[in-house]
Amino acid sequence: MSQVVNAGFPLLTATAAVPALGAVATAAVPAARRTAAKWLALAFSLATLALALVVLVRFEPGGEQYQMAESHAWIADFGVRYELGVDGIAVALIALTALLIPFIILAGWHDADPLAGSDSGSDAGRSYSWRPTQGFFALILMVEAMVVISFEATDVFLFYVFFEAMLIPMYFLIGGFGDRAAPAQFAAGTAGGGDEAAATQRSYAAVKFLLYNLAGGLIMLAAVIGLYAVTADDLGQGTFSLQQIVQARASGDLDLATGTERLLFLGFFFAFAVKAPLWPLHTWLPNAMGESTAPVAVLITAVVDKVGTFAMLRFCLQLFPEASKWATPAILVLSLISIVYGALLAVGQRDIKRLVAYASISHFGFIILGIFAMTTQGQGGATLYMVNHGISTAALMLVAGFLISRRGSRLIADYGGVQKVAPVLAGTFLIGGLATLSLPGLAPFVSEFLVLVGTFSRYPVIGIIATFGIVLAALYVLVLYQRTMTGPVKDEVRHMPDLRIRELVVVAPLIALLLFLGVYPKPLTDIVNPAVDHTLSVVDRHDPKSDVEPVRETEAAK
Amino acid sequence: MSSAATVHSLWTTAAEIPDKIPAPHIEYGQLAPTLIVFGAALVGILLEAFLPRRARYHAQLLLSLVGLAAAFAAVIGLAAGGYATDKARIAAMGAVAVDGPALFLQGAILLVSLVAVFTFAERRLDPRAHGKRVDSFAAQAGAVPGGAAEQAAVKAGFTTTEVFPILLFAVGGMLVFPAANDLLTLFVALEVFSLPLYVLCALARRQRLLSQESAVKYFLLGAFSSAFLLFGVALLYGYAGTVTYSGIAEVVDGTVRNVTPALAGTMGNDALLLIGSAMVLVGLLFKVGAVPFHMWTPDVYQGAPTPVTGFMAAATKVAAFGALLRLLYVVLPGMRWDWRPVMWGVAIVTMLAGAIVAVTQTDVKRMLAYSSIAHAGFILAGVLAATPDGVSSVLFYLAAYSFVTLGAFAVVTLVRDAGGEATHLSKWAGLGRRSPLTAAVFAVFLLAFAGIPLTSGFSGKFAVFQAAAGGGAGELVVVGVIASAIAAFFYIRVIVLMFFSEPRPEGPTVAVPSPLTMTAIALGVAVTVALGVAPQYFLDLAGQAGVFVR
Amino acid sequence: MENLIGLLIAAPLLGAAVLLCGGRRLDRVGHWIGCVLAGASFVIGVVLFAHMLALGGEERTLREHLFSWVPVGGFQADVAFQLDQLSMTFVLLITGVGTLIHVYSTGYMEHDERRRRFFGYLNLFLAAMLLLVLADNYLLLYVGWEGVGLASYLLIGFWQHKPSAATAAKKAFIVNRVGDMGLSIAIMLMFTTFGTFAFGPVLASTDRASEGVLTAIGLTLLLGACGKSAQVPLQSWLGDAMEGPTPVSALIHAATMVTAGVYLITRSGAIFNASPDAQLVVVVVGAVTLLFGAIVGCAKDDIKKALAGSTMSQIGYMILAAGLGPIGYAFAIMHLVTHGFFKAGLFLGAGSVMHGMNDEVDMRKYGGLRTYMPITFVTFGLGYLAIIGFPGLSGFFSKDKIIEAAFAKGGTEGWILGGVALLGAAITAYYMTRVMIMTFFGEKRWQPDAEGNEPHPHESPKSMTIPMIVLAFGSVFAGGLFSLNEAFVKWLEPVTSFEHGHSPLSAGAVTGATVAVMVIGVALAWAQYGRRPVPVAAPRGSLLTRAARRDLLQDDFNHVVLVRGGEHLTRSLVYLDHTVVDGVVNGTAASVGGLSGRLRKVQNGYARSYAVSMFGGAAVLIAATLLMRAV
Amino acid sequence: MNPVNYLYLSALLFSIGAAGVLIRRNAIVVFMCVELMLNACNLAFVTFSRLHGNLDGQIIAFFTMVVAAAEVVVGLAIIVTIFRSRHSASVDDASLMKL
Repeated sequence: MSQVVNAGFPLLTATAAVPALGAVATAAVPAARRTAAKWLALAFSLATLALALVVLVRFEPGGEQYQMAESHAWIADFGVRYELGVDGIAVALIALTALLIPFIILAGWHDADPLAGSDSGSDAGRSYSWRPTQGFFALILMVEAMVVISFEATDVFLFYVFFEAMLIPMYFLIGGFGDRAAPAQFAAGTAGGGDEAAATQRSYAAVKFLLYNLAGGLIMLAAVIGLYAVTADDLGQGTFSLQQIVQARASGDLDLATGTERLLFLGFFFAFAVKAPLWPLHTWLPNAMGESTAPVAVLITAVVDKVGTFAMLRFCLQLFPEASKWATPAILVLSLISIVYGALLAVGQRDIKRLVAYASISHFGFIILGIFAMTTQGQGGATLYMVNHGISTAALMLVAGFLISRRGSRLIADYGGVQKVAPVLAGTFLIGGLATLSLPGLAPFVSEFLVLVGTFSRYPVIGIIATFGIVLAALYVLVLYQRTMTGPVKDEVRHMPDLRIRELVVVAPLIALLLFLGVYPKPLTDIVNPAVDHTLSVVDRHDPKSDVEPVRETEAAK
Repeated sequence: MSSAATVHSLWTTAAEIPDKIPAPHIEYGQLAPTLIVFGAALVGILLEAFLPRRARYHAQLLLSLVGLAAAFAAVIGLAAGGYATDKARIAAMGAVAVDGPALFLQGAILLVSLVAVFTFAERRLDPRAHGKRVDSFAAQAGAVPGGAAEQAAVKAGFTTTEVFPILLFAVGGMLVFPAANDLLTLFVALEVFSLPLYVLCALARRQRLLSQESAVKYFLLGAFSSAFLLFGVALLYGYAGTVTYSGIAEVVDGTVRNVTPALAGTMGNDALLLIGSAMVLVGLLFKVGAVPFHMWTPDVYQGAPTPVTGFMAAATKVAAFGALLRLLYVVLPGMRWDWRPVMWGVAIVTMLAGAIVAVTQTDVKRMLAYSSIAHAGFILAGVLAATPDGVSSVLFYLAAYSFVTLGAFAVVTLVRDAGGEATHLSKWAGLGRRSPLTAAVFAVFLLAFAGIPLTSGFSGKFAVFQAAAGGGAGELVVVGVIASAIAAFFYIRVIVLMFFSEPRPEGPTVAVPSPLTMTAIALGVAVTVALGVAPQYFLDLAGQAGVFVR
Repeated sequence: MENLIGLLIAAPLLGAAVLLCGGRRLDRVGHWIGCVLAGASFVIGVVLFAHMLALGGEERTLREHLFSWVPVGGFQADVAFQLDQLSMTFVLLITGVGTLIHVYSTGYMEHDERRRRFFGYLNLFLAAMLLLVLADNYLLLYVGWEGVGLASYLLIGFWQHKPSAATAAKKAFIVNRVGDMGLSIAIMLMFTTFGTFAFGPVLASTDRASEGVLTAIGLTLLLGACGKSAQVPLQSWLGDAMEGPTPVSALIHAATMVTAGVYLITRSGAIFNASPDAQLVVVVVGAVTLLFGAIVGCAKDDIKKALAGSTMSQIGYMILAAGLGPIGYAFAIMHLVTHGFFKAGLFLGAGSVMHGMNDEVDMRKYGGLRTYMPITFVTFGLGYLAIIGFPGLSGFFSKDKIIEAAFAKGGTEGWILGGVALLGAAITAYYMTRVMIMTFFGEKRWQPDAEGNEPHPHESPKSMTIPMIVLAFGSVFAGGLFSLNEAFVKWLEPVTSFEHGHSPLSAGAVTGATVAVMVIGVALAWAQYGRRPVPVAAPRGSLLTRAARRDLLQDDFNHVVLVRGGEHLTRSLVYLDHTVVDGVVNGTAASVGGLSGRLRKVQNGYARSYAVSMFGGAAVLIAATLLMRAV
Repeated sequence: MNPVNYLYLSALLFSIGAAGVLIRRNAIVVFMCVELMLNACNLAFVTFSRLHGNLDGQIIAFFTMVVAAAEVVVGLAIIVTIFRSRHSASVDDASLMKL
């Protein structure tokens, strides 16, 4: 065990525990004190953010791989320890999570209020009366806690436990708190009975989400057990400690048969690919994001799904380097398909949220592409991409949510000319969109270009095909913007109010962050790079060298 | 003693004076748990006989609680006394084993029955009949349903307080079953805990036809299976010339010392051994509820009074699996290569069939019945590990599972409409909106069944699968995983129903239970979470208890 | 001095930030803020220019390194600027013309309630464009490259309530994205080839890379250039881009942004020099576009669209020149600058006309305007003379040189290119004369529009005329100034290596030819439009004319192949995703359900059948056990 | 005679009993068939006891009888109640619960 376990204040545990406590506390608030619950949740999420920032500051990029490590006995019989530790990648993602949750809470401020949406009609008011606000915010905090701890876990079992457990609160968030827009939309779509239809749609989405991910998780469970069995055979006593296994593999104490390693890898990867999601395991995402409220949708795609891609980096690659290399071609192709396919379907969507969902699928394609390109730029870019995609999608989706909450419909066709009546809303929406199409100067560009370069430098053809993604991205974003925001003003939107203060407070910081990370991503890259280098060294891949040694600046001058 | 001499002495010694017969040596201390329970049961009978009606309920309740608690204390005492580990021994002239698994399982059974007694004694749920509180048992089991006699009995406010002693008898049998160290004791114990269960099944207050039907089905099939078991015993006896586990094991391993010519003859005949053990297994697999011997389960679970169902589902499984473990690990380890493949098949079929059929169930109790079948499959996977890990993992799983089951059925008793318990799933729609707490608790149990991490279900499943993988049954793990994925579907379905669908206007109401049921449920939740979050202590317990005495 | 470079960009950027975030309270002063900051940038540019002149020809390259932008492994992108003669030229053009057009817009956009935003966008454009020309590496250039794309998107679609405008803006951005794709691939290629994408190292080490790679880089760069500079095959957006306010057309779609492609190629000269194949493609693209734009320009009745076609064609000249290599770069840039002057002037003139004509753009509804708006007429006329290459005016010098260089390419290539260039010159003269006549000569052809209010043509306010006058001066004298003992060429030489082309024809001959074809073109136009009145309703026209009106059917091609095809593809994919990919998932669930439904039938409620199953099970069990022993 | 024949007999009896359970409808008869199976077991026990020359088998036989008696008590009780409420002792009538 190379890491020094710091005996000091268990910062990482605290970072995960605070939101968990917050969840309990929020849930405990009496039903009448709804507003109190909201503020309490917000306070806890901010506290978490503070802790996350402390972690960010305390983390030394130059230091050893896993820092602020904690290690306690947990379930000796399973060879399981409560082992936490963060590398640069984890730190970045924890920061992202902690950062987004307060905005999500703010954005969802009224999503769980007992009364139905403004235009859902009276009957909707009755059947939607069951909206325990406390529950909503408690669940969000619970998800945050679980996500954070699965970013911190360096014990495969510990990670798995929370990787699976986080499905449950997510499930209730998706199934329990539908979009106020849904009824109107269905009233528009299917004549009448919209309310019921919406409810069924929603629970279908929730169940699909849960079963899909559960199936993935269970297959991973088999692999986890298999891993234990293997380690138990070779090391005498089974273990789940990531570092221990990595070291054992490096030192040759633990060498897996090729077949075994590949099977285990596939078991792990399947679960992560479902979570990420990677084509063709993506179909749960559009349903889930479409049916849930915008903040929850953000929670899914910007926070929870990141666990999948993160786990690919931390577990798939480090535990099974050989198998990872073996599977790389197939995975690259799949991610390529995701990129193009997701983008094309986004173009074809009629529903704003589903459009964003498919866009996300395309982006996850980029992330996975970057991870398995196995180059510094690729993986560094992928990590940045996780963060940036989180922020940009949050910005876009939340603004879309505000839009939807105004009109009460998710259909693109129901909008038009919003730009004239609500310029600020339209402006923020556009910026979110531009970030999504990774316009230079905004954060996502940096990561996307890094991924492309990283891929190109090893797999030129794949890199070029992936580049088509940027054209398609422009297509779906601008089409969306044109159809909703420009053109003659539709009567339904004529009296649409512009962004309110609360909503501005949500969006403005995100946009500022997008700009900052677009112009000066160095702080982030400095944190991430060492971790990426380490991963690559474990996988034992090195960046391809440039064909020619360029003339240095000095000579170039003359 | 050599056979010929025996047979001869049989006739000669019979004529002598009886006082020469050596009185059997019984270690009462080590058998205390069983004896206490049986004693309490007998006292219960006397109470029934001599106490006035109104006094009986409380007396019986007190008696059973005290008896079970005392028995549990005795188990703890024995365990503390080291009987679980180094001082493990065979008691009662080789009839009963006192060792780790036995004590662990007895402890589990006693705790479960203790909780079960709470649910038995619950009498706040049913609306008062003629101003008298009534429990979920028939006023007069003998009376024809809906007949004049029954109405009179209800009017008189009769209650079947006999259930308590009957329960105690069953518990007593269950205590012996996993500890039985010879086939005769095994058989007798089986009958001793089966017969009371048959009776209990027939005692429902509501829907008595179903209840009686379940009883008759359970009884006939049970008797049928026990006949198989007995014939198997006979064959094994014929094979080994003895019914003690150790004796048979020796013969199987061929390490037997004095081989009589007769024994030499039968020993050679493996057909006896194979067929015999197979038939004994049939008997046990029936009790376990493994496919294809499972078909009684859904009907009986559905028809029996829900408290009984809970008790049966929880305690019977523990006892039966205990006996199965002992048989396979103590008697038949020598022929592992014969029974393992067969049991593989059984385990796989059980896991899959249980999970798949449950998907389309519409009645909560039936659904739970099928889920219990699927779980039996998972446990079998652990049994098949054929390693000490396997034993301890199975013990742990049993402990975890029994409490979840008990809790789940306790919740089922709460959801009622005019016709008594509303067990049809459609009636559970929107329960989460009517009474979030109940729904949440039930959701916890369902998630535990589904094996979601941080619940006892996950720890247990993980332990069992891990043991199976360690024991070289990786394929079983894969099948198990698939089965759990399928199983997850219908647990989730219930949750969806409770939380995400509109409540029916004529939907059921959730009765407010007495502290008794509340404790039962609370205990269930507590154990579920505790074994989910911090299972280490119990795993240690099971680990220490993982060694059989021979 | 160097750290002024940052300020060049900072000033307009600040303006954009202030104006866009400032909110309504800035509405009244917003446009002045815009002008001031643009002007400030210009002043800084001039200061730097003076400083540069003071330096010797060699060390005239100023550098400023701000900070390390994206450092990941070998991938080191910096935010650093490089101001050499080439960039300087652009800086002056951009800021100068930009400032003028800012001023012009104060008048032109006076009655638009979103004027503040307009100036915000204009400033944003200036900043991005300056970043583009000042960057010292391709990635940073790419940022500016897409930045101007964004600005142009915003400005084309400025009148978003018009669906046509919104569509045009979207089209422009997406077509540009295709080009950008090329550019980004080029950057990746550079990175994998040289391990860097800073101008210095890359351009200095072209001799070390294989020609194949360089050709690939060159072609991908060209793709980028085509997108930005509206060259065939990515030219389709420019015509629609005229939906934007006229100052935008003048600044972005005539003077500056569209010439970014020329900048890119010139800047990457070293790469193209090392790859003849790439150069060949460049000249071909240039030549084709040259004709394409010219032909389209002849057919359009919309004054702005006609000018747009002309822009396309003129940039074709520049690309052609740039493709010629060292003999052409300087002239490409020179034509770029002069074109910046006179084309901006022309557009502003057109804007002034529209301003007076209730935003009427159809030239057939103009006529005889010279009396109504004399200043406009004069300035426009001067621009006209400049563009057709009337001897002594700017256009004459630059275009003449390009044609000469084209011949100098040598061989049949040279003859073909030279011929094309000459033909282009003729057509230019023709369509510009056409525009001139239809707008300012002949009798008035305008009628009351739908609301019945007759347009009252009038001269535009000072704020608009003054910039036009200034630009007119530029279009008259710039060319001559530059050509004084090849001042411009010498100025650029350190950056874009220059060598004299040796054309088979003598310089005099070329000039003569140029003038001749110009006269022919003018004459033709006069014959067709000057002598007899112009019909208000456009005649059906020849096949070519009709094709040309529709941008030579190139748009229709795009529509049918790309748009329709894309729609079909996406629609079918959506269907596929729902039925197949998702269908598999739901199918599995359904099949499990079905199996379950069938299996539960076994549970038929009859105790005896249960017993049967037990008995069967027992039998199987026993048989299996025996079998296990048997095998 | 060779005790093994008794084994065959017991096996036969057992099979007859089992067949009866599977075939007969009347609960009482079914139950009696079960009893028949138990007695088949007894026969096997005593035979083996004789074969091995130890008493265990015979003792077990006694136990079995007792158990069988107990089963009769419980079984008949249950069957009688269901008979009274349904006026039929047919096993097949008791099939309310299925699927």
